[in-house]
Amino acid sequence: MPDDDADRLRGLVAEFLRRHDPAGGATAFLGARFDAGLAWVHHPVGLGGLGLPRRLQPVLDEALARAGVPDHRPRRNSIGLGMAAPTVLRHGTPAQCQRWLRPLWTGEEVWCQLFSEPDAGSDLAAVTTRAVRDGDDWVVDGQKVWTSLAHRARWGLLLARTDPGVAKHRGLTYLVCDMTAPGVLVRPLRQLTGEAEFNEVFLTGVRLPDTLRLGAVGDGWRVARTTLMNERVAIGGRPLPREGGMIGLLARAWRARPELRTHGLHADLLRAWVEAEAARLTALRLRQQLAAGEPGPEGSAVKLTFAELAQRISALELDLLGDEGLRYDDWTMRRPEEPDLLGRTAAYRYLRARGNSIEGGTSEILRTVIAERVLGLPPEPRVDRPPSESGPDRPPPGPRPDRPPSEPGPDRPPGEPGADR
Amino acid sequence: MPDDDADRLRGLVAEFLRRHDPAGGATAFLGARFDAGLAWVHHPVGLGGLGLPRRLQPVLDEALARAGVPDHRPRRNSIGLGMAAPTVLRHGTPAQCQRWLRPLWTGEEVWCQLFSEPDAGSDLAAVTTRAVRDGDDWVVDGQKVWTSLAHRARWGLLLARTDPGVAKHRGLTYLVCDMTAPGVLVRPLRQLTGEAEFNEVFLTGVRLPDTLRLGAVGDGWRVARTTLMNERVAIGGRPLPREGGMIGLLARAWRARPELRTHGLHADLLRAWVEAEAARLTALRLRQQLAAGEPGPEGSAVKLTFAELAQRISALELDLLGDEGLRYDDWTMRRPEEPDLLGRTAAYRYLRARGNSIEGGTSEILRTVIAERVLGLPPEPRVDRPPSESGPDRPPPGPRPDRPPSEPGPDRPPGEPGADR
Amino acid sequence: MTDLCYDDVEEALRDSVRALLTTHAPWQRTLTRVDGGEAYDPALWARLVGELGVAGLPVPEEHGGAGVGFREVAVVLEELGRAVAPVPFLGSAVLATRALLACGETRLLGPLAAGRCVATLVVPFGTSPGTPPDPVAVSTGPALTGRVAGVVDALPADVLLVPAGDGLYAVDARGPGVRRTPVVSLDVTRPLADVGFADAPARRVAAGATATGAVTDALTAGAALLASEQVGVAQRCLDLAVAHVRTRHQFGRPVGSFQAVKHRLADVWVAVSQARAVARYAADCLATGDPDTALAASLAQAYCGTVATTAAEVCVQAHGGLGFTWEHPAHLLLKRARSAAVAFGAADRHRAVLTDLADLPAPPPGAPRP
Amino acid sequence: MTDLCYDDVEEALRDSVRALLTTHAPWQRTLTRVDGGEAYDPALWARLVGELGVAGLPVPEEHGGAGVGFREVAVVLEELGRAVAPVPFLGSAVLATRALLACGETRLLGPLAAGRCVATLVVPFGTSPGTPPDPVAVSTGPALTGRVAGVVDALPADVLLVPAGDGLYAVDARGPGVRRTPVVSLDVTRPLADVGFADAPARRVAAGATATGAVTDALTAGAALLASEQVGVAQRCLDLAVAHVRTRHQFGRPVGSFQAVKHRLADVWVAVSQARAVARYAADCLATGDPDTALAASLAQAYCGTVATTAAEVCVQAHGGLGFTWEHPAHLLLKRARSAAVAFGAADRHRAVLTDLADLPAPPPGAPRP
Repeated sequence: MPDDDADRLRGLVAEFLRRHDPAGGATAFLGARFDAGLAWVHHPVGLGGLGLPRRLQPVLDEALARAGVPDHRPRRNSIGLGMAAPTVLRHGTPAQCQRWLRPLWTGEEVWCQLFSEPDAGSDLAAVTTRAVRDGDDWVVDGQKVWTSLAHRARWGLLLARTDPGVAKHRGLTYLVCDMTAPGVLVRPLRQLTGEAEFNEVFLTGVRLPDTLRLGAVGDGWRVARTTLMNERVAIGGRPLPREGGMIGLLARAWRARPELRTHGLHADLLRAWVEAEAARLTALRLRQQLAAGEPGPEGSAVKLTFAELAQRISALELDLLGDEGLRYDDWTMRRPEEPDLLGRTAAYRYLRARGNSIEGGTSEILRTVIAERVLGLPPEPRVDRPPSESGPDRPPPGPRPDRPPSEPGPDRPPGEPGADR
Repeated sequence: MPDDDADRLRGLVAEFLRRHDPAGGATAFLGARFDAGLAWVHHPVGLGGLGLPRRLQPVLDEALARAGVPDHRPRRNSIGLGMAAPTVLRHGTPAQCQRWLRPLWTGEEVWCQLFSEPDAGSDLAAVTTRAVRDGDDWVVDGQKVWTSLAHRARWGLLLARTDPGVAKHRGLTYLVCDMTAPGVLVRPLRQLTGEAEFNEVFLTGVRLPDTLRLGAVGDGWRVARTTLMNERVAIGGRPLPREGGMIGLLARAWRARPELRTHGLHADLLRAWVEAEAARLTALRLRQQLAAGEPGPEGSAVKLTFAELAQRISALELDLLGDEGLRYDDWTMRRPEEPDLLGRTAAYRYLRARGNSIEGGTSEILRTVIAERVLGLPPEPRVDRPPSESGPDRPPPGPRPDRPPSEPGPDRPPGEPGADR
Repeated sequence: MTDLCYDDVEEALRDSVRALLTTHAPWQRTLTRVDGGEAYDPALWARLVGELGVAGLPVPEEHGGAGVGFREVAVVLEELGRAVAPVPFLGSAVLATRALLACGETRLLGPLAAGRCVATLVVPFGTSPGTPPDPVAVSTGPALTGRVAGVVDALPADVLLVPAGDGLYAVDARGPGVRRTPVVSLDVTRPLADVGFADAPARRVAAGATATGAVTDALTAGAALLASEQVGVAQRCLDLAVAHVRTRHQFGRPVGSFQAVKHRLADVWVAVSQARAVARYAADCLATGDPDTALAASLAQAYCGTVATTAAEVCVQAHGGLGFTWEHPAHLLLKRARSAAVAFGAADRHRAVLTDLADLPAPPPGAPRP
Repeated sequence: MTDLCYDDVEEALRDSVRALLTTHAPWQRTLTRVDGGEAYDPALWARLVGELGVAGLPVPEEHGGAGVGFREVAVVLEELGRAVAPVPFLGSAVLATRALLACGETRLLGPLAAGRCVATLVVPFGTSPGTPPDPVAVSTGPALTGRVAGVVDALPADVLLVPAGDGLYAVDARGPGVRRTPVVSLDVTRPLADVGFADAPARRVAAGATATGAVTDALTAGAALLASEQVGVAQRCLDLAVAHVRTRHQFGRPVGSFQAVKHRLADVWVAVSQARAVARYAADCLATGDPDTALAASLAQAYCGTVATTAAEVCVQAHGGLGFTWEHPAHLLLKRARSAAVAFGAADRHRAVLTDLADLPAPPPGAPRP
């Protein structure tokens, strides 16, 4: 990027690093970065940024990395950084941005996502958690599921129904839930891996002041789209070096264990390696294309491919290990700090990867998103409009919702972005 | 089958063979078999059968085969034997059975199938070819496509609309079209293989006496189901020895050409061989299960697998041949007697196999048939009912049509049964 | 001709086993045992053996069994797989019984058939028929020393059948010098164990070619019959998925009315149908001593393990988040399927066996194609 | 850093090529030529070379070319693939040009860049970069004798570049002792030819390592850049299928509203997106002389050929019976895709190359796993 902005940015980083020592504590250092506008370059001044074009973020990241600044470890607050920040920035009031972005960035306040419900999985717009206006407050009652980090979160991105009388996508409002408020009950939800990475969240008469509303009343679906688009891009969208993801684990196991190799597995390995490298280049190309813009539906493809590859490659590693792969490390119910998609044993990774095609939008949902929003194929006939919808009250045609109405298939826990490192 | 009927049948065959020499001409010999009731054992006496249970057919076939009687070569009149005969037997009047079954069996009269139309492919019940009653005749106007053997056929199985005022499945009538009648125009339809195996058939003011009607007026869809069920079972349903189908060609090429082998192709070959053997055993098991009954929706699975394997195995043979596979034998427009799915070159077989997942019901249609009629999954919302359907005129719930209303996907040329030999 | 269907006796046996398992081995109960750290259910085993005599099916009547053969054993395995029942049927009624039958050692057959004794074959679970490893040494006594990792059904076994030296040995599982260590296993309903021998007293039940043949026969039977268990697992996965998507609604419709779901399940049905034909063929070959048995067993393990695994994976996916939880049976089936896919040699290994058995030769060495 | 996108110049070039092909090479016209037995279209080639200078893109300006490099050549190939245009671009502007550039033989480059001359490399179309065969013998004169089967773009060639003996030779395609026999080819829009030499006069343009290197470079460029043609074919197949299913109605709905169709096409879109990234990487590596070029070329041929073939197969299927007819362009694309999948070595061969290039070693010989 041989332009003036980039040079100026590099200069700012150099000056910043002269005055701030990363060894002085992660929170303090991150806070200083925020205050210097060196968090998200495209954010406005005062909100962690410098008002520069989005495409300059890699320049910043690179300059910091070259100086040996430790990785931000976004996985410490993955939902905050990956989903809450862009949503707050785009839809929040100045006061809300002021209040939330800095502690979110520093990791002092962890965020979670309160979207999915037992009966609203893929069909996210069917949420039934109610928020009823009472003076300056909203009183919230309902149940959410698949909420990772809820047990550590200060704030939750909450999608709630405020008007049950209108079409389902139109009666929703987006609130930020104070996870410390009375009436918020968090219970661990155990997965087939043995651990409890997610939670169920029960909301009983939870009072949230209207100042915690993000966007207009009844406009919750539009706000949620921002969250979801960013969620999908966050998953698998990080640029990796060759063999940087799960394929690297398999390739290293293959090289280390000649006695386990067979010609049949070799054929599978070569295919998987090619697919993984193709996916890596595709994510890189998408990033180059999107350097200047916001995530679009194309991000769904990256997430779709990531899930398929993670499942296939982890299964192949089990094939390679044979008898050894029949061993697990630990079935006791753990509460992991963060999901570790590349950690533990091959058997763990295989099991954990089963969730990749469910969380953050099932692969079925994502294929429909691609077919309808990228290829422009027609939606399926709708049967879930309330009667009022077919009358004159019907909403005007406009941009299709992010979860297209014609969606199929299994539910989704939105879960962790869980990016491949 | 150590029972009395089987013994009696073997005795009849032995006696028949003492009196009839297969070398005396195929037509005469086949006629004699029909007259002796040794065509289809379960047909009534006088109609080519002995009124015996259907499960005894293999006993007959085996006894004849053991005596060296040449194969009946059903491919000479594949639609007649595979589809017309069971339809006529089940829905025809005694006079119709008397008139049609014998020359059909001997091959003296070839049959074809006039179902598909340019705008009624997968959605077969949408046929618009009209048949209007005029005295004792029907006057037929319309266009049919994908009609194999039309240029050689004496009779055609015709699905026509006789009542455009009622729901689409209900306004159809099944007629037998005299292919020699004035107004029947047959034109070759060329395929991507270069040959013209199929035809377009234009019907212009074709007069068919009402005696050619099969089943009641308005009951055409039910009659067509019999034809379609038998079509799918005919495709790929013949019991084969190991390596009897396309896999045998590939395996023999593999054995003959060690210089073309690679480890990667070996892995593909082993997988394909396993799949083909599994499919063979499955068809055999289905046959054992159905020995006593009529074809059901399970036959769709055999046809689905057959198509997938034919496509995969023929592609793999091209992979094996490399440079040699880039050669074709002949692009000139031929009119083959019968499709030869296992003939000509590997490139021809690869191209011809592309049709296997389209003709006789697309693979998409067949998956829906399995999902709805075998697994009992719910249909999709219907949008193609005429307004009258939603009123009290709506038909009562009953057995679902063979082409379920919720069908997806690409069109189908019904085409040849084209069984794997 | 090969009979690939089920006859009336087999259907009646299936009904009995399923009824017993429905009552006494619902998945919730199995999951509770797993959570309690004691997956194997001796009471369930006692009922299966006592009430239905499943352990004696392939044992000749003169040795206290039913003498009906391996087709029926296969039917029992289908039902045990369907229920992911935590009982040592595979190790005792298949592996050990087949080994003892093959080497003509009848002393143990009676107790095995009667359920008074549980036995298993001490090899790693992933051992394929052609290549039994032998990490156990024999000293005079005779006594055994060595260690075998990942043995199926060793935890509830009373007798261990150990291929060692040039023989097959019977060892008291609770005797001196024997140490069984539970493995934290991927398959939670059939946990493996590492078995160590330190100068453990043993009795030789076969020697030389008889012993080798018995071990091969046992592993071939394991491979051939495990396919039926895999069919049972796969069918259960399909049934669970179908039941779920028929009732679960999203977007105002049953999830099962969406084509993507429908077609995926249709594909699973096709695959399970094929696996069933393949498994029946293997069982029938084994039962009749068909010369095609080795090929049929390898075909079965080249095909059925993948089908069961795929069916279990689709089952999880069709349930969405629910299928990803601990409190739903899908994971028990998935873990059983994935583990069984490695047992007696993975699909890849059995495809390689077909290189010879089906005459599909590998590339000649050192001749890469341009 | 590698640039995987298209810059403005490349987009402008694409627009020009597409506009020309839309006007002068609609598929109906191409099909008519195929039916007439003369697929290659010299008038179209003259326009592409004359109006857009496509043949001179990678040729340095001092030799009469545009000197812009191989990224632009890749863009042209995308468009030619999209149109299944019957012109000798691959043989002449890629293989022959790259070979001549590599061996520093500049005499022919000018005529090639100007389109006054068409050339190709005389090897079987399926030859992969690592292993050029050499069935042609050299005698003094020099003169060539031998036969090479299935050569691409030999029919419209003026000059044949022939690897023979220890050199690379130029032969007048219409000269004495040269016989070109058209092959009835699977790819009807780019038919191959068998080329025979009987003491045909030749001129040596390179010898020894230079000649070997030039042939390898040419084949590597072919493998790397053919991927872009494959992307063009795949994208066209997807576009045709999408357009069809949006308008074709069955069951009262557009066929493209059914999930089975939708999801299949979504998968193709994902695959084409990936193929595009892979092809751009190969073109960029080639253009910049990146040391990863050999790997990038093998990756491209391990991936993109399958994607184009699948896209063409899905295109036929999505059109139903219509896609199976001669009078629809789908088959032209299918035949091009299937044939190109073998060109410069099939996917299997390029995966095998990655064994070394990506350090994914094969099993040690003679050590079958238990």
